Amino acid sequence: MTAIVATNETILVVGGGISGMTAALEAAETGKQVVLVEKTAALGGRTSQLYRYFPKMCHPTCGLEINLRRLKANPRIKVLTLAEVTGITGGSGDYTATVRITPRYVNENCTACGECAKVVSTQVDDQFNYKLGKTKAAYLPNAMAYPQRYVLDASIIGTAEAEKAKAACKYGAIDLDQKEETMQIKAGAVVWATGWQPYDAAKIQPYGYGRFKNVITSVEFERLADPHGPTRGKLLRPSDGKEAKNVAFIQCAGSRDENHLRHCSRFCCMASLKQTHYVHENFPEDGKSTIYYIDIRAIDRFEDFYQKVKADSSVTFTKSKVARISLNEATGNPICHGVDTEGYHRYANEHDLVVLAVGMEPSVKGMSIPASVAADSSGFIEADPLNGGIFGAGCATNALDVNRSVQSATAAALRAVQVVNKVARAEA
Amino acid sequence: MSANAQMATKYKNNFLKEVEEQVEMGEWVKMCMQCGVCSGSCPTNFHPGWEHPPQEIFMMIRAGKREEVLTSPSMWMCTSCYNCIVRCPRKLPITHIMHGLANYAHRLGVAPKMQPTRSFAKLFWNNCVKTGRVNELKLSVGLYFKDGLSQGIRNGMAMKDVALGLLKAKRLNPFELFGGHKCKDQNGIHAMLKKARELEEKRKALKAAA
Amino acid sequence: MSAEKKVAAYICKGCGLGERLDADALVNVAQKEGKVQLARSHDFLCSEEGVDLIKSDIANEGVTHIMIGACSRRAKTEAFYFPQNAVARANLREGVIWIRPDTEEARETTQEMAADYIRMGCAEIKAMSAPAGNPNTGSSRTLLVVGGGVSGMTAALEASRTGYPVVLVEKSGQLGGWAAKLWRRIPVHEPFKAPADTGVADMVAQIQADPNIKVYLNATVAKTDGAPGRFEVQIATESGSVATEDIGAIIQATGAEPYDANKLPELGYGKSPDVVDQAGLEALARAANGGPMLKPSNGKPVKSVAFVQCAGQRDAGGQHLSYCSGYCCNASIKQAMYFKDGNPDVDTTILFTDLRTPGNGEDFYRSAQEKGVIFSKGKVASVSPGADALTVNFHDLILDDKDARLEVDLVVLATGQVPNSGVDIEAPNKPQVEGGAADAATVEAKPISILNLQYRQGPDVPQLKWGFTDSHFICFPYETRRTGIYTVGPVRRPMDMAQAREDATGATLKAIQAIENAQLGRAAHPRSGDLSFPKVRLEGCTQCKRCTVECPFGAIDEDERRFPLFNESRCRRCGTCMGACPVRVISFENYSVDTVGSQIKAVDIPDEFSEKPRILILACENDAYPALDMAGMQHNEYSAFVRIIPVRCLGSVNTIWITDALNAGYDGVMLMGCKHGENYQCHFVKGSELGRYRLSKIDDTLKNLNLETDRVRDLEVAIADIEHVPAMINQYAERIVEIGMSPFKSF
Amino acid sequence: MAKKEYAFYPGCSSQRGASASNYLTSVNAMCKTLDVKITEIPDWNCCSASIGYAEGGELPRHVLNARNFALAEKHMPGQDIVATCAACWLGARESKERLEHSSVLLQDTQEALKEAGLNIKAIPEVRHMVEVLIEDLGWNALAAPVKNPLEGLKFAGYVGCQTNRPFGISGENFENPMYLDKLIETVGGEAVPYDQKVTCCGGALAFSEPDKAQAQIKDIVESAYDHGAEMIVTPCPLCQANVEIYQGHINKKYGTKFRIPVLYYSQLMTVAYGGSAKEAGLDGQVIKAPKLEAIAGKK
Repeated sequence: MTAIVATNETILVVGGGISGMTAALEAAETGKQVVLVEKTAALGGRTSQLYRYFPKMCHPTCGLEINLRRLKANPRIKVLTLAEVTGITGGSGDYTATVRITPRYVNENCTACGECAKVVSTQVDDQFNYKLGKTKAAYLPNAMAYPQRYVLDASIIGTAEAEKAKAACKYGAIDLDQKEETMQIKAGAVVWATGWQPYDAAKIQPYGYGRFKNVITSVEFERLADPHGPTRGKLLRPSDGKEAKNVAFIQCAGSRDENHLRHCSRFCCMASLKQTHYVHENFPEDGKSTIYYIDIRAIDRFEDFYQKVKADSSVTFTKSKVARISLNEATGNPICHGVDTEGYHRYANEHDLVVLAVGMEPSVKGMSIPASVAADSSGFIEADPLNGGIFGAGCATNALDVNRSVQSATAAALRAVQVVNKVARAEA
Repeated sequence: MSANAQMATKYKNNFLKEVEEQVEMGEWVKMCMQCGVCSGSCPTNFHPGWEHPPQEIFMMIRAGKREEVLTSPSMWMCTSCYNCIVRCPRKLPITHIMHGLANYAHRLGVAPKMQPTRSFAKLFWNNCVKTGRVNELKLSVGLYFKDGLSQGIRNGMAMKDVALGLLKAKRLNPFELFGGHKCKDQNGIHAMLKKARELEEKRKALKAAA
Repeated sequence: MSAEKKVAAYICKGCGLGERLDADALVNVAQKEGKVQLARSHDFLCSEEGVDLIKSDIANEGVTHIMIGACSRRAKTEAFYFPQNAVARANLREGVIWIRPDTEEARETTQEMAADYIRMGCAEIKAMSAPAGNPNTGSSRTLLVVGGGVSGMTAALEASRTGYPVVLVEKSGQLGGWAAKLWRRIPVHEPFKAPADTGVADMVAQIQADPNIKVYLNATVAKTDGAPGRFEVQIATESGSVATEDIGAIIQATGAEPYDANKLPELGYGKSPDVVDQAGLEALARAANGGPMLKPSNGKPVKSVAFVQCAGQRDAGGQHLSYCSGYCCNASIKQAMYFKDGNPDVDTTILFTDLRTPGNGEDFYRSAQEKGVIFSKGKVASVSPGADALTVNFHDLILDDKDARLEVDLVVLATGQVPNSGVDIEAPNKPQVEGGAADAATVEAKPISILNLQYRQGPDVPQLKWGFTDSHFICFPYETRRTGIYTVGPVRRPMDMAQAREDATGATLKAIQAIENAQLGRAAHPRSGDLSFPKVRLEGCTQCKRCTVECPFGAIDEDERRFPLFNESRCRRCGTCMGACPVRVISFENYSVDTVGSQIKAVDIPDEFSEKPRILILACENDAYPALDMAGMQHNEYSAFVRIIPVRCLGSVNTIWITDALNAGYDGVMLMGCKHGENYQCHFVKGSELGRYRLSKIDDTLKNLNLETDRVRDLEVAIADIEHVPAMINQYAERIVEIGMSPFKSF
Repeated sequence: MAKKEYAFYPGCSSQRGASASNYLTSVNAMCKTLDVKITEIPDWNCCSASIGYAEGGELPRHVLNARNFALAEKHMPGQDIVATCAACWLGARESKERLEHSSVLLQDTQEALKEAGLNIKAIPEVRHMVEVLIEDLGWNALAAPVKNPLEGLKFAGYVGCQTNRPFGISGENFENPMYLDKLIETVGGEAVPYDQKVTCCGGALAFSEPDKAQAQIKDIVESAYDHGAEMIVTPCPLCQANVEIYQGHINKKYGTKFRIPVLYYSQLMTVAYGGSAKEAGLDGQVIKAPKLEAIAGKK
């Protein structure tokens, strides 16, 4: 059994992405006790799956490294992975959360030596790479994974594969008898930082995601560009592994659309502008990017980044929402059909690859927050006094970029600190 | 003063307002955000003769380009395929707006005179309301002869093979020319439609007067 | 715990180390060469049993210093957590066996590599001690908030709510700032459809009622001295009185001014009273007080209005602001609603090039359309005042009509924000950027300092582009280069009220954190919690001022005798001062010229004829070192001739390390640091840049030593370079073979 | 008693001697096999189709459909209206939707209906025959009567516009609806994937702007051929007619040699259910479908 010491002066942070980690670290570095609960097997969330950040073109893993170092150095934070909050009872200053922990089948003894992966042959979808590739059924979630411990995929439990893995581990780290467990955690305040999910691109029917292999999403494109990704950082398209030199970026794929997401997801324009760099970087001679957009939302200082991309002759901007995509069956190339609305010019442009700048949907949407929390029509958590000691942070509260998510998470940490300080004062 | 001039005067060049009040679904025009998805979705988009796609028409309405919009053949290019409607991110009923604009231009008598779809639409309506049911033969014949007798014969000859094929398949009945299918209560239908038209005109006039 | 230093080395045999390496030999190396008092090996050192062994040695054998030869210092941190002891890690797994082929031929060089790392680890641990924390702490828990607008009021209220006293300084006679001049604000709650109450009056009332918040109106900060936890701030009021407050941390919320519309005569500003900026329209709306808005020229109700977006903004031409202020689209929508909500017959047109209403602003945009606000994508060329109306001439981009015109009663220019950031302390050093505050700073009156910091490096917080004080970091938006001083609101980035409030709340947490850390003598971000701090041996100091000039955080002042005066609570522990010091008198307890220098010297240098060159790599621990680690995890092989030492920052690299290495017979030195320049990725902002500048002078040294310039190579390495780094190393190793072995081996 | 009963709205094209008369023939046969009772709405009138907009205006169009609602409700209370023609279905559904959402429109409609001695109490559900088959009967019921599976025959399921957009069949995808392919497979045929499944045939523009419509039809037929289809199947009378009867013109204009039969789903089902060529209305093909006739000839 996992044991957690928590009191009503503890802050419970739900979600171990950049917002949750930030909220946890900031609160802990202010001297508070924190329990950080993450659904997947490792911390880092969606930002850890990005190759670069706009506008600096730096790597998200760089900030993750710092945050992980902060975390490793801070005994005030207790991290639970493969854990989900299934219920919250009580009120501000006195919550009890029920947390369900899914077995990892690997215990703290794991040294991440990788011997188990060597002997297991079953392959499973690589979730970290948005299923663009496969991974062994005994795997380290990613190169920066914290905790740095392997996971056995549940699908091999009870098979000879699992036994092989167990036999290969010299350190007694594989525990096939692990069962799902449930625990209660006390907390004075809760920071809800469950982040976002990419809008399901298959629902945007005219773009043929799922029907056309060379139509992918922006989050998948990040994995192609990343050296840790399925193509080791080369922009190779899914249908035939050909270099994707002529890439289309379709903005508002699901966002600003009453058939899909009503809100503007804010980050996608910048993400596509950033991704044109990947094309340019990979193919400095003959890379070509086309951005199909309604409005380029390069807000505040980001305008500068937009102007720089605009000055790049390999990037074309077309003010148009692409009407539909068809397929050139002979080449596998997707063809974008539409009208450039600035002066009405029709086009049918063939590209090697189409990247859908998919919108941001709050993860809280469709998932019941086990407490009464106000949400807006898009499913984002609204700041509301009725939420008591539960505070939204990051993309659970709005469509935000990383920078603003971190601000939001830091603010949420303060609100949580206010609650536990009040508890402390009352108890003193 | 022509109906057209009257309306133009009444709305003092506020064409958007005129469209909002007088055109079916016209109140949606202001909601367009100029993404262009409708324009790219239109199947007749790639054919010549299509001057202004829907999104551009909507912008022209906002810009007060009354004459250019109402006399445009563009609205008459609609095949009612509804692609624009299902794709519009703002859920504008674009097909109906285009129909409404065509209808309005037609009502004001400013729609392009030789526009074939306009003629056909008129023929179709008259054909179907006359007896309550469409008489396909009369409709076709009417279409061929819309530009006079000799052109009609030429048109008819050009379509001869099609007609023969249908005739052989018993999907064209020459006797339809003399009577054909009809509703029993034609008088009721006529009275009902007359009333409907009166009511509609009254409502639109009220709006214009306001 | 024993006060005496006792060093123990532990060699792990797990994870294949035992099979690939001769562990007994390594224990021997630790004992004989590393000269540790205790050396042991263990089959599985990170296991409970292994860790207990170490703990027992601490308890029973009096071990104080621990050298662990196992996996990377980034791995198994929970197991090897000995906060009371000095700990060094020799990276035998990711750094040796995982990057070398498991072949018989490779065995010898692999073992040599491991042995060197053991020597280095032993040398390092002997040169360090467990840090005890900065004794020069402060005890003030009061927050100073400079600026009484929405950002400042939010910070004050939030801090008070958290239990910290606040001093709020506002230069004008009342609280509220620009927000107090608004008629309504952009909505922040569902359904995002109509302008909302600003809430400013409520905030002002709350502040006035809060005994924890002391407000100075008509006041400015005359002088700020000290460091986090012990700032001494003088507050001058208009009346001439000066008060002194003890302050723990500072929040600068000095806001922004509208961009001066007088610079836009082509848009009619100044030519007609009916051309106003957004602030002007708010004034009209407040005057109308819910009634019809009146034309300034003749007092008649406005029947038509045009909003010109990006007026003087997003100007790539360099004449005006080049950035987007972010909030103006929503603000114009709100202002158009002022008209439409009162009288739907008023024609309102918003002329824009890209409409920017992120998030649920999209609902606000839709709501405006529903209300009949017309949106036209167009570039406005000019506004010409006529007898009765204004003509807006624009290029309608959708209809591609270059001569589109609009006749209106009133024109509103959305001119955006210019930050009030005080003195640009770096202005003389950097080329003046186009437009904006920087121009204002040089061309117009010299700006007045806001904080009047008594810092060696200048009176205000350093600025980024265009006068904004924002952090450059994406992951760490609150990091300014002045510890314990946080800037919030539009002074650091253009923003609206909602964002400013969120921003101020977050910054308040950071300020409180700074207070707490300063009290405990600990470092702030990014080495938060670090108890080490720079110590200077003043008797050796030559007063060269390099440390005071180079410190990226302005932590070091000069005392009356012109010796460096360290303000430890301002320090971020990057070690740039240590790297800069030519006489090597600055050090940290666990990181010093000696801890690294002794490692360099500990490496066994084979002779000239061995065909085994030695290459020293000094790698930034934040990016390059993790990249090397992950290359190891991927089993990306690289040369066995390299010896890697992590450094806190390239800025901390003292050139003596390089000259010592070359003198000792190393054949090459690679420096791996973060990207510098405009898009720097250095976590200490200027560290890698300063380090590089320093190292650019190394060529002279090489020439003096009669060595090829290729013997030292400076490389930019990012954390994602897991494929590149091994390739860089291997190429360099090949290059060294080409140049030949160092002639200094035999000395 | 029949399994299901509906108020049937055949539409003008399905009348005897009209362009989709063979559709009706096969629908009758199919319904008989499936034990579905369809009763014609007495004295039903034209829906005025989509093209009715120009002359008809708004209210008169809805009033025409409202008359059918009133008649159905009067004579067959409680029964859903089922239409076989895509345009009839769409027109009626649109009117139903608008009348139910606008009290003003409904009030005016009632006033006009009064002139014909009618009045609306409740507007019945308006269904397409395909909806009835899939939703009310279900795939199992559709597969059960298959006697002569259309094995080895390759069909291009041409869905077109108006049974697909804007309402569509529940659960379907506008860009790639699968119900027609599934119907083909249910009766033993093979549905070939091709990329013009939902392309517009030009609709009424086939009459007024033949060049434009025929260019679209060419794309549809060509793609069906290129992807190996032997026949095209559709749920819409205008689609059927446009795609079938202009192939000769297209051949002349583009130098193609198209001659692909275009059928209704109901014809396939009738044949598969063991019906004769006549029962399936195969004699109504302008381009004959000998392969289907061959199966229909089997005993």
